[in-house]
Amino acid sequence: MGHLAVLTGQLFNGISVGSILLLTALGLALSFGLMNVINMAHGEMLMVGGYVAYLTCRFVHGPAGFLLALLFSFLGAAVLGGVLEVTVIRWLYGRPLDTLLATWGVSLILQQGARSLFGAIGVDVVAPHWLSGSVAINHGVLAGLTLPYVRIFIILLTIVTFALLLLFIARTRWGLFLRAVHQDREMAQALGVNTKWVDLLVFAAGTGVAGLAGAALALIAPVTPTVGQSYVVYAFLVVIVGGLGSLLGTALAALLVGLFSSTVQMFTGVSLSDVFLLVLVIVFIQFRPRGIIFQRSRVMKEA
Amino acid sequence: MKKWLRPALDLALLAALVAAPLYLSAYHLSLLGRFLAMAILSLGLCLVWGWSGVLSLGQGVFWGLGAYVLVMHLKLVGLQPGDMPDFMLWSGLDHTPGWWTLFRHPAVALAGVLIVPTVAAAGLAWLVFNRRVGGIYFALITQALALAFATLLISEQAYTGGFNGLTDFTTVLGHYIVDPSFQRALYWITVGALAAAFLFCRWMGKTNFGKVLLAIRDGESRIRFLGYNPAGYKTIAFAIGGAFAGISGALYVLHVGVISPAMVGVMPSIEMVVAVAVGGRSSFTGVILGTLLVNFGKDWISSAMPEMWQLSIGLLFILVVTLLPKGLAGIPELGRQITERIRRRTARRGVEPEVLAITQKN
Amino acid sequence: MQNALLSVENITVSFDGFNALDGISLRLMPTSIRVLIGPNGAGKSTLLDTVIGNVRPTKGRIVFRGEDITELNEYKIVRRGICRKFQAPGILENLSVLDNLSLAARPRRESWRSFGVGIDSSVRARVERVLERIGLEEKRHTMAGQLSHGQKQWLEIGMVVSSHADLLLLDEPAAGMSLDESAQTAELIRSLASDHSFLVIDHDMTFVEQLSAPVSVMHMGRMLKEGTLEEIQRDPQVIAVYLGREKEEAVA
Amino acid sequence: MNRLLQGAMKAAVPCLCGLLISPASPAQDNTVKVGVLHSLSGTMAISEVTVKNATLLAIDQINAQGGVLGRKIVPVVEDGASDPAIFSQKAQKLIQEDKVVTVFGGWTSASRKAMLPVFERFHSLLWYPVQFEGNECSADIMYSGAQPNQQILPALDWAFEKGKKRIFLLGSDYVFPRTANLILKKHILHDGGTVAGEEYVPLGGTDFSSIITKIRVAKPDIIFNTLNGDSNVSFFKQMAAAGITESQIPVMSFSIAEQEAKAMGPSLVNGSYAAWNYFESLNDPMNKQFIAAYRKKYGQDSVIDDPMVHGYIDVYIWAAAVKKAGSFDPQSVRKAATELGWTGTAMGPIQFADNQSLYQTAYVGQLQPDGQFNILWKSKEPLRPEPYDALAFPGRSCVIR
Repeated sequence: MGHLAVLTGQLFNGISVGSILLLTALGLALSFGLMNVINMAHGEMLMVGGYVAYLTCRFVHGPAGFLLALLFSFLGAAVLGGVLEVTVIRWLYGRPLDTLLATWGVSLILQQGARSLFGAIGVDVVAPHWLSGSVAINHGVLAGLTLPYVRIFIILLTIVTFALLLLFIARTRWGLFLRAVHQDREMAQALGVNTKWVDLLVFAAGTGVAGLAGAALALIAPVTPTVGQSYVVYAFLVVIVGGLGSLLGTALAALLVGLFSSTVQMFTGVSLSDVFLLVLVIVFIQFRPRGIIFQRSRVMKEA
Repeated sequence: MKKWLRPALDLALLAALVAAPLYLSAYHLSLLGRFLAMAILSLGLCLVWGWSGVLSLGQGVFWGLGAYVLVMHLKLVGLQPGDMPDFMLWSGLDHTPGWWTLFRHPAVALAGVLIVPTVAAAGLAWLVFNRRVGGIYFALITQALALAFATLLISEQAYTGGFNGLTDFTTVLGHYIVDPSFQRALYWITVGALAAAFLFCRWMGKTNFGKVLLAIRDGESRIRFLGYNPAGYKTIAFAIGGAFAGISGALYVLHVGVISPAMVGVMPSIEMVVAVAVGGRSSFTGVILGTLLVNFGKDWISSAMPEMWQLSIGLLFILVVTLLPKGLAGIPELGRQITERIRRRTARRGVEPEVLAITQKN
Repeated sequence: MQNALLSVENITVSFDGFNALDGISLRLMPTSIRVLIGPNGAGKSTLLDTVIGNVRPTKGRIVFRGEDITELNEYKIVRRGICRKFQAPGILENLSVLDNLSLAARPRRESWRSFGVGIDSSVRARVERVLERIGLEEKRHTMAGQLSHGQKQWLEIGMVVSSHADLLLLDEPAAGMSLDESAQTAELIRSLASDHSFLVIDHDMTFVEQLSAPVSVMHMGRMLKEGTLEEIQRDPQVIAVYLGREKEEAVA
Repeated sequence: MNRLLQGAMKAAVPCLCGLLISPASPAQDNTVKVGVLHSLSGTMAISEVTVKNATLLAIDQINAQGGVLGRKIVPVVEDGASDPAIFSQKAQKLIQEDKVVTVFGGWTSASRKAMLPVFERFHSLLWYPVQFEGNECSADIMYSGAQPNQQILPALDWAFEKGKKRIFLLGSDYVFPRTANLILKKHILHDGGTVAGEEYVPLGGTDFSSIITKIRVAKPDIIFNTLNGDSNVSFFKQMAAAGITESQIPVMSFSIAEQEAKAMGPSLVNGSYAAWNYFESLNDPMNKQFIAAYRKKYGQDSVIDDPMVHGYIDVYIWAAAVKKAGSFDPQSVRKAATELGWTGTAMGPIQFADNQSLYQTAYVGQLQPDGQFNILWKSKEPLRPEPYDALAFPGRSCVIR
């Protein structure tokens, strides 16, 4: 396997890891970035997405099964997010630290619920046959490089979801309401925007995207009660580094982190590269507390 | 609150702790001892979160630093000269590293337990608070730090014992950890340390420093316009929190006999926060009681209904944060609100006709 | 010429291109009162924010007692003797009236020097004097949060006054006050003018009249006119700006 | 009034802890208590619940035959909650509060290390059912789980016999993998093989993209996989996605038994190898009996694996040792256990050596589509346990008085 093939392989890995990070963080960019709700149960929404995908794949066989699973995991997690918003989060607006602790409680309950329903042992989501296998380049300068279909699919899914979200925010009425509430909740209310509905729908959309991500990740990772824990800390850091309220910033941050970890891992072990990454992010926040891309405006509340 | 009631309660709590060896079995006494050690950390967290409004999700890091420094000393003391801790042997080291042997001397170790966590906490706080990083970011940063610390401890197995942690230390300052007289002495030391920490906090509450902390919690920008630099105050408060956590870790590890990365990661750090939240974030007595309640609850529930523990701590979190932001101290207030609502509803049904009549007349 | 206590030199502050302050200058003599008036959005509050260091100017300098304080942090500026009152009462709700005043009056505000318990004697005398002046003696131990709106404003003025500050920036001190309350406030400010300087923003003309101090009119981030209240009220440009008739040539 | 209520609340709690002391019920004359301490919650519950079940099955069977020394065995089950500190806390409770005569349990090395000081403090006896990294020699623990020379080294012998000499070491980043690989590297070089690479992933890690690139570059003959729990799922899924099949690069796993294979979906790990001291597919009458009894009690679809059978036979050996010693005292029981001689069990003939580790036969099996192992290779006779590897840790040995 030529040197160039290894390099391109690692570049692809970096983009793939970046896309996974972005997919897990997109829902958070909505709920945390734009609505300032700290949802520590975000990881568990991914888990729910995984379990819903598992259930759909059991009942619906054939190639369409997985696409249906993606849809159902989005809807399932969105409904769960809506219920969570109405029961817990709605009473804690304006108290970010308390929301953080309350949603951490929710994450523990969801984990235990999954363990009681599906057992401590994880469940298996089998990739549909049109996704298993890989593109193998076996001649020319990139000989030996293989690009798994699954990772390509996840990258494409991330790009599509990202584009849809951008369109939703930039072009639709609800996107306008969302931006208004994000900039100045009182002013938006004064202009007749029903902020209660905006909070509910946008939060549900955020958890829905997390469910979708959970289903996609079930292709290359386990679906167990505690899988959410391995994503939630990194998802938050990606949103912070990207800059609150900026989807583009989140995407950039996810890509940078993906490339960083795949390059560093060529030289050090995975554990050390994780430690370097965490420390680097903590130092980065000191010098750009607002993140890579942030709006300059007087009214921005200090996060 | 009648003047004498609060001190009377504190004395009652102290009396209950002093009398504990009489009415508690050996097992439950050692449990109480380790939970009292945790209460010292809770007092520190109460100062940091309840008083200055800074939520730290990474107290496990400073708690772990205190514990690891002490246990490094205990491992070295337990060795015959020239020998090496067992885990270093089978991790491929050929000699004990210099920065380990530094802690062989008891005085250095004790100083380490006090200084290392404090300096680490002060360093992080000064770096972060000077850049005016907001409360939410700080909470998430400390959580990331807890994850990084645990991952580092696990991966640098040759120096830290890795995932197994450090254990199997037998003597402290010449006394055998095993014999009951040491256990009893350890209990008294823990109660003494907790009392000292409690009095320190009480004193802090009366100083101008304490008042400024409260002001920072309720409106950091206002205090800045009175000429106070919140960063300095928050850094000192966080350093005190770090010191308390280090002491708590060292005492806890003497009770338990083992320190491992699983005890310092993200999850334990959040459980430390829930103990303070239950106790009523800014009340020192409440925080101690909250810690005892949560930890004894954990021990009792996890043996009676293993499945239920995670469910109950999750529910506890939600209920305390939404209904009882003041924790235990908030229960009477919550009671009053509920009775108020009931009274108002019954009153309206009874009085309504006359009131309407009067208002329509004039 | 006696040098100024505060001199604002050609200050410009812009937010994403909009110039809230546009090369404004102002000189304030020690122990004097200056009132800033002008329509909403003229940049009055922004000027106070810039002096106290809450907002960084893009151009220009602020000199206080001969020292350039443009780049200093708020708490460093406050320690040099400037104090500011906001429109919304900036009092510490969870502390008693006495605590509010003592924290404002303490000279040593560094964290490592605040471990004393209670109020040291020098500060106590100063606090007692201010308490008596703002008429809140019997309320000394009640929580600041439980005071009435007017009392909160007075407490804040008391805090500003007791804070060793020579220059006091008051942002609509009489807002929400009854007629005689604002008269008492004006009387308090006049009585303190012997050893303090004031920069006061307000819209209430009767209150400005009671202060009987020189007035500066700001418009679109620039200084339009300065003089006594009578001169200002007769000046055609000022009338135009307020009543908005000949807008263009007034600004030329 | 409300202040009084608040005061009462604060005073009530201290005596609440007093209420918690469950007075230890005086042991009736005809029963004896034993502790069963495993993680029933947390990440390790996945593997430990079934071992607890096997231990309880053995206790029921022995009680059915009249118990031991005329006493019925009463198991006291506690949850270690996958947290070492809780394992040590619950071990202390079992010994001090419940006055158990011995304890069956533990899983991760961290939990065993945490319990070690407690057992040495109260001189009770722990029966540890899981393979581990060795390098430990305590008089108060019966190590029934495989030592490195009884699991990973036989696998190496099998690999060398098959001519697979370029070996890539991949493991989760904790004590067992790191120590096992340290021993393996010494033996690989000693026997003329080559170490094609050594990589570790943090516990619960899910990204293997860079590691798969390194594997592809190193082109090893075989991968020795000491990954743990969930990470195995990610690894095999991402290997399959990258188009690396079993035939190209075979994988020898040390933490995948029938339980894990069933959970991960047998098709995912089909064709991969594993080395244990027991496979459910062992055709031995006692094994058939044990499997039938387990399935009758816990459901027909349950699968049996190595740690479960160890949890099962530990109770039988304890009972035999008690009968031989004629008392429940842990010190005499542990001496008697090492003098029982060969005993036929579901996993073949075994006996405890003088270093309180278990002689046991090593097997290598290949996973079939149905999640069972096809046994390909067997060590000539039950291997003597070596807590300290001669090559990696020369000059150290475990002698227990």
